[in-house]
Amino acid sequence: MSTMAAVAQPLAANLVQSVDWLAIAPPTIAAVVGLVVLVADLFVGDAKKALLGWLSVAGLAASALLLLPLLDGDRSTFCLTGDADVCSYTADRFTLVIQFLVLGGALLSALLSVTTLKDADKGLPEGEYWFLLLSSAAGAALLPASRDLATLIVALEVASLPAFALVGIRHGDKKSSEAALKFFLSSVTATAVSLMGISFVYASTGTLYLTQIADRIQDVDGQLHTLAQTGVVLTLIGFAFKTAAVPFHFWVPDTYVGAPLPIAAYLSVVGKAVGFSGLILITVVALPSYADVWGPALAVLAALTMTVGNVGALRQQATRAYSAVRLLAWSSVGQAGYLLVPIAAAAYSDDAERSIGSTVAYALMYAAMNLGAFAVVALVGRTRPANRLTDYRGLYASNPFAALLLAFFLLCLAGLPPGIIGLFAKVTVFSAAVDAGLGWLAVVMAVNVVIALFYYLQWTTLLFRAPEGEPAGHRVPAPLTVAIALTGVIGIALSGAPQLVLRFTDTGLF
Amino acid sequence: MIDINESVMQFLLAFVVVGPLIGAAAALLPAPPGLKGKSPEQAVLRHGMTVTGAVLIAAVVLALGFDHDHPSKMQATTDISWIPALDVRIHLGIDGISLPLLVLTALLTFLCALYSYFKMPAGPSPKAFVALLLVLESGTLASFAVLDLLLFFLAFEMVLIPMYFLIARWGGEQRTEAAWKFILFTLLGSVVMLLGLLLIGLKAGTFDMVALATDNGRSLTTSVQVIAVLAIGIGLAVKTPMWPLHSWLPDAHTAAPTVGSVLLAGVLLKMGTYGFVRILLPVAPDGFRTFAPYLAAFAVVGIIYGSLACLALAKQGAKGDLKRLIAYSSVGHMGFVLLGIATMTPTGVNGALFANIAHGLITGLLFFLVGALKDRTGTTDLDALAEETGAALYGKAPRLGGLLAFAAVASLGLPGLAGFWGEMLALFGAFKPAEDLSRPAFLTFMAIAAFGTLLTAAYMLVVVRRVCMGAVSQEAPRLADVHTYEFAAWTPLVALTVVAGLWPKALLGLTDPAVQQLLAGGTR
Amino acid sequence: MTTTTLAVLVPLLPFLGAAAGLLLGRTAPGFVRPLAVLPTLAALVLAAVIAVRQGGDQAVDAATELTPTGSVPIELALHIDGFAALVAVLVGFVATCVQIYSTGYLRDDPRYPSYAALVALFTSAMLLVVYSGDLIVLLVGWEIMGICSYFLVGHYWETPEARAASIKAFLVTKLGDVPFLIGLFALATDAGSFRITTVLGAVTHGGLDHPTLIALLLLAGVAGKSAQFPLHTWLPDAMAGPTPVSALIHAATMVAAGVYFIARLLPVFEASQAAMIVLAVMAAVTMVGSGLAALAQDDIKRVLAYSTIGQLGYMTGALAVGDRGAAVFHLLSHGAFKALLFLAAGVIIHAAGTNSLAAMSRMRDLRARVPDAYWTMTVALLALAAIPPFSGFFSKESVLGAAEHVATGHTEHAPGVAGWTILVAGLLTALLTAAYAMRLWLLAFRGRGTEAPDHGRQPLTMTVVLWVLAVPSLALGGLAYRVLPDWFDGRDLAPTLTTSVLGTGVALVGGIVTYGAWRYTASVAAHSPIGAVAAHPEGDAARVEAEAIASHAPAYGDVASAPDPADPGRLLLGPLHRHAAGGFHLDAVYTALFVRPVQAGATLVRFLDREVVETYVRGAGALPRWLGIAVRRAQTGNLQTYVSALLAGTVVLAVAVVLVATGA
Amino acid sequence: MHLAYPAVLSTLLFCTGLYGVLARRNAILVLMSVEVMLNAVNLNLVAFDVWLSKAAEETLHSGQALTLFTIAIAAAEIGIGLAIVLAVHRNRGTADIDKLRDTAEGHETDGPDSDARTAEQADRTGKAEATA
Repeated sequence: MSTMAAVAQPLAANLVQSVDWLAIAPPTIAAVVGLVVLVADLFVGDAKKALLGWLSVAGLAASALLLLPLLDGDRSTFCLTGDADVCSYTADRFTLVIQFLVLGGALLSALLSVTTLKDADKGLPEGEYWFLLLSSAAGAALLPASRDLATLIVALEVASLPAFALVGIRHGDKKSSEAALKFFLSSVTATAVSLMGISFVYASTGTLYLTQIADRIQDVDGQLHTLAQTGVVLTLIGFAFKTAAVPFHFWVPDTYVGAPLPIAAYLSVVGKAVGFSGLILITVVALPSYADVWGPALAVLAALTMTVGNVGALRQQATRAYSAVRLLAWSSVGQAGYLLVPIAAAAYSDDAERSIGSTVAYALMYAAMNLGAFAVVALVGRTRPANRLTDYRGLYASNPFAALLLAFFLLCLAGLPPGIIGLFAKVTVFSAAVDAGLGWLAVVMAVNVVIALFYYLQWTTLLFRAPEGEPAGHRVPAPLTVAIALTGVIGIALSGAPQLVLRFTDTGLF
Repeated sequence: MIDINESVMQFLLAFVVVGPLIGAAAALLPAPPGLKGKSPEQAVLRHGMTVTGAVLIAAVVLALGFDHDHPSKMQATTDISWIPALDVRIHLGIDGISLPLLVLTALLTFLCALYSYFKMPAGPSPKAFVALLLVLESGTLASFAVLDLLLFFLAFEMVLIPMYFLIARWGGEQRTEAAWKFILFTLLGSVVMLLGLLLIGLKAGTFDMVALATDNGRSLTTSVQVIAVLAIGIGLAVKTPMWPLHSWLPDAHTAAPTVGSVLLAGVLLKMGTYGFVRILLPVAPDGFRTFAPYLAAFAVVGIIYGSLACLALAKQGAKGDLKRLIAYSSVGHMGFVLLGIATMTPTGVNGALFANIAHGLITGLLFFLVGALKDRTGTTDLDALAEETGAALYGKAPRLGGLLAFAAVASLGLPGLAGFWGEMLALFGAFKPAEDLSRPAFLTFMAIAAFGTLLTAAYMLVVVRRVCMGAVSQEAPRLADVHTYEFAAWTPLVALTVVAGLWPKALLGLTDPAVQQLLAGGTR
Repeated sequence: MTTTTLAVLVPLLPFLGAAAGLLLGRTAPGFVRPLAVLPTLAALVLAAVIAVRQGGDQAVDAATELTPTGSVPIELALHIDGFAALVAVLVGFVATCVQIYSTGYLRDDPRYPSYAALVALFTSAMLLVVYSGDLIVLLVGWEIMGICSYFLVGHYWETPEARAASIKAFLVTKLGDVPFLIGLFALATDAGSFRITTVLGAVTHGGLDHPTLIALLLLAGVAGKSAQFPLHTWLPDAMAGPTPVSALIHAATMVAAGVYFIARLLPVFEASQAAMIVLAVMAAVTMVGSGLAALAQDDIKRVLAYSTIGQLGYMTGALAVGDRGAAVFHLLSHGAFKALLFLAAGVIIHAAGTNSLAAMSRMRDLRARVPDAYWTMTVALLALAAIPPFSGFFSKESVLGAAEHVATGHTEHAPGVAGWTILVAGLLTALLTAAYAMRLWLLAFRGRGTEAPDHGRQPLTMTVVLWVLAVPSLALGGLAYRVLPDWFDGRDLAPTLTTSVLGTGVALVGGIVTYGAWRYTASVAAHSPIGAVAAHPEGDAARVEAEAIASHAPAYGDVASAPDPADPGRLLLGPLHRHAAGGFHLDAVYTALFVRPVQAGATLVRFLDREVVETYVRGAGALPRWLGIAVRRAQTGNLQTYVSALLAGTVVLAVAVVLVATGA
Repeated sequence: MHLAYPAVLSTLLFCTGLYGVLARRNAILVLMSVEVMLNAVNLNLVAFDVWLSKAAEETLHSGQALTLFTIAIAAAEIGIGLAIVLAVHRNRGTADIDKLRDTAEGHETDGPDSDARTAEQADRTGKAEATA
């Protein structure tokens, strides 16, 4: 991120690039606060390490608040001196919503991390932890705004590299380092493949700017045509990996189980947001003319992903260690399938932005509910670190509110009332698929909703069953309460007025 | 009858739909100081009774305030936008078709609350029981009062979770598998229905039922209508249940507690058939016309299949469970309803709606009685009850035996009781179906269905013979006869069955104009 | 009070009486007896007043809409012509007699309140059928009668015969009612209304497009209800119910409803020649078959049951030849003397402690024990055998006269062949009727052997009713045959010379032959003891009868016949006796035709449901489970497999996309 | 020089890197092969940039800019990759990828130590709670 700041110094008078500081404020603030935390860590004694935590949370909150002034109109910066409308960074409605999702997700993960760090008391290095989290958040916030492949790849890497470190941050733990290695190697391979794809696309179009690619890729001549097509597919791989689409999902369960819980939550929400926003930028912005190429590919990927995700979650034994986190991992793979459906539908329907809107709406709902679920899992994990599903038996007796809210979150993810927002989010995805004429995909999704309900409801019934043995009293620390309460309020508010989230389905995003 | 101004009617309807939800939330809270009652359980059960009672009173006042001269006009309508993005509007309203179902649901739920106030089903906390019951009531009432396709889907799904928990937590043996089969089967059906609803909503441009009904499928191409009817039809058929998709019903009924069975049979099955009449008939008539013969065929097979399954269960030594038998009889009765709808004639649809209400009353009563029998003898297994000559309920508990005989006779469709008019009109509709449906096919369906009534009579009377009659030995222990609270819960059902039987105009007067307009495409 | 309000009150009063009886049966037992008898009595009086007011001229018509149905509305309609008025009087009269008789018959039976209420409900249903002007309202009354007969036949539900007979009675009548309903639909669709007047109007203008089919469908329902040939097997078994029930339902009223219905809608049947011929053949077969069967029965009530089927055959025969006046005339007279026969049989069973004729023929001077029953039964048997001057003679002669009238060429109403079949069958049945009447009389009252047990005098209420019923059996025919035509549609009911001489002669021959056979076999009776007597003779009549019915099958091995060599019937029938006793094995035919296929279907459905449908559902459940196991097994934990899967996926995707883009 | 030579070379390099990732046991060698793949992409980018700038009149040389970025990213990746491999080696005593099977799905029984680990962490949080 520091390289970005260096470029801003004026090299020569006429080469001064007017930088719209307000537009790039959110990612920059996150990065700067990250640096401040890294430096402050040296001076802060062990006693006041918690201060770093609250500083990072404040930093994230500030960068989220900075989105508000950008709401009025589309602003873009780092544009070409030649023609001003080809820019690297645009803060349009799509960017703002994804940045809000990313920063909100990071904020909630930070709240979970505060408790985890306090419980680990010196088991985890606070300074590095917060620095890595903030820098990953900054990278993730940068990605939706980037409008050229270079910034896109850099943002992707800035979001991913700190994540590898965060996954492996528990030094003594074998599982953590193993998970980190798996995540690292898979991700790096995917990025290499993606870069190869970008090089082919660059070869066939001669530019990296998405809008220019969109124009030039249409009139690619003869033998470059197959090169362009392979380039398109290979580029998609990197981002499909990040959203954990099927052939690239193997890392998800191992990583989430190995990683500390807040990081698993962070990856499941922000990691996926990075993935599908990258996919949207490439497919809808960069390559609308190749819709018949990436349309069916994404549709097949979506169908496979949701089926494998749900079916994988179906067979979890409730007695294995970390089975709760593993179930949430598989469920996040399944949910990624639902996220991909509208993108695939965008290829077929005439109004691509409407169907993209339903991905965004679904992602917002998914983020809130998933983080809520992770918060409650973190809460239970504090007294029963093995986090088996059987540990949730009779949670209602010991902690009624947490149990009720977890039930609400799970039913929202399943898409059944009382989770009304979950239901309507799924309805928008269904309607995007039906509108695009992808009947078979809608039917596959219908079957998946039923399979998903099985394990979500199995867990919910477990909560309300009579607890054997005396119910362990869960004392809920402050940050966890805030996190659970926040996600709960968001869920219930959205259930009351789904329009707040669903309005993205009928407004122009780009 | 009595005229109430429109805004009060609107409030009443809104209260009927939302009231139980608020009640459910209140049920979870600890009892307020004033209404402590003897114990928290008793307080919460009383709370359940008061809320369902209030909803029943509101429903009855709605019925009285309803303008009986124009039942085809949508009354007590509220129409506020909720989700403009999906074009979902909270559009409530009742007409001749939905009013009887609304009142029936309110009545049955109140009777269930009354019954469980005195006889709490075995299982954990009654607080959760009352909350779930109220959410279930709100879901069912919403499904009848709502006039927006997506809200209908929302209500359709709102009943799944409460009924799942009612079966899984308070049910009898094998309750978990039965609950799973119930919820997964119905959910698959309802999600497929969602696809159909979306197809119609997107192609026609609006989700509003009234607008779609007046448009009568003119803006939908026939191929779209066919796909939509197929998708929605499957979802509704699972819920009805239509023959091949029925296998969840017997398990759910055998495992559900008495109150659960009454509500499942009395109310939840009606949502499916109501969906056929309110959505498929007016909105996609051409699509429905292509499927009408197949629907009628499946319905008729359902009648014969249900009756034969009951006969197999009622046979000596077949170890048949009485609740399972009544569940299969519901498959049979619902077959008549579907046959009535498939004829696409005012007579047939009137018959279907009447049979709906009648089945709700009679099967509700039957399940109450079988539940009482299970409480007294501890089993509903026919062979255990009736050793070899019969359980001689006439001797051991004459009033209970008499009521069981009355319910069985009403269920087999004795004219003069509610069961007859629905089936008769359905058959009469099938005798002369809509003009472009093949007459010979429907004549054979009618003949087979009429033969089905004979089979229904056969197994019902075999049940009466094996349960009520029998060589009673003098020293046989007399069972406790009907208690007062049981009488309180059952007399409304008995009375309504007789009144509906002797004075069918009470219901048909309401539904006929509405159905005429619905089938004529809302032009009148 | 206009005639319409009176007419509405006639079915309403017994209904209210029944409802009151059911509700406060157990709480206020004191009221039960008056509540049973008074409403029926009031209904009788009102029916008589209406009959007088109507007097056979213009039919009383009134209707209000019961309910809209979407196509053909159903009206609560009244249509009282001469037939309706008189049949209503008969129903009221017999019902009152039975209610009074039942107070004595079921004196200390705990279930009397529900019994009385059901009989009252039955009476109101029958009156509804008689007065109703709308076919569907008629069907309502029709089926309520069926269900009341089910409950009343099942009154002694402790005995296995009663349990089986009640369900059989209802199912066989319901089997008939299914085509009946379809026939009503066809009528309503062609005529455009369920009103009888409109239907008859439509028939006169030739509105029915295929009357034969409609007539045959309606005929099935009538055959079921009036126990005619194909669907009559339920009536003999229904004798397992109490005797007053048999007297009311299975002699005078319900079984007559079918005949009354055809009489009401005769033009519909006359519209198709084929239907009339089928009706005639059905009547003929019924008459002759039941006559033979009656001769072979051992249970006194089963003899009377088969006799009822035979007499109903006469009535349908009269309808087959197009003379509904004769049919209703025979219906009225038969209603009176058959009810008397049943009630007297009840008294005899109570006195003798058994219902088996073989046992009674071994009791000496049983007639001294029950003198009232003896004399009234003799009168009734003479009326049954159509010996002049008893009422049976006049009504049966009017039927034979009508048949002879058509047979000799006046075929405007019915084909000649129908006339001939009815005439021949009628005469043959007259012979058989006289035979089994004589046999019953001889075996019951001319028994030899041990002294008949003496259980004191019969209750007064029962004996009074017998004498009240004896009056019409004796006098109705003689007085009424001149007066009745102006109630009916005017055709002369006087007995014609040829048929009366032939009929009476044949009857006398039948009687004398049976007497001869009895003289011959009576000597054998002395040394072949047989018979079982009820356990509690001192109990009330109902208890004695219940035990008699229950003990007949174990004692004699068969509920119908008894291995009694001294039985003249056995001698007369010879080889035919075994088949006749078992009702010509029609039950076995029905079991093979209907019951066994349905049970096979039931087992098939159970197999289908458990194996086929369940396997689909369980299979659908298992598929995700197998996929789940496969997916989890793919998660080996080895990084190399993950990355290779990733790259393999990439390659597959790239190749597929390139192929799709170039190919498509 | 015709464009085909560098393109073919980079594809070959990419495939060797790929082979290295898939076949090698030792984590460090896998890291090296990933670097080879990234360098193959760099070569590709530079080659295309030169080929394109020859054709187009004025160009932004974005290909070479992206190469710079990729090199920076590769450096960062190697940093973190080696750190992770070191951690794995310290925890497990070996860097052999095939041994890393703890978090596998089918892994039925959990290692005893992981329970010990979680149990010990449980009481610490219990203590922490008590003190808070």
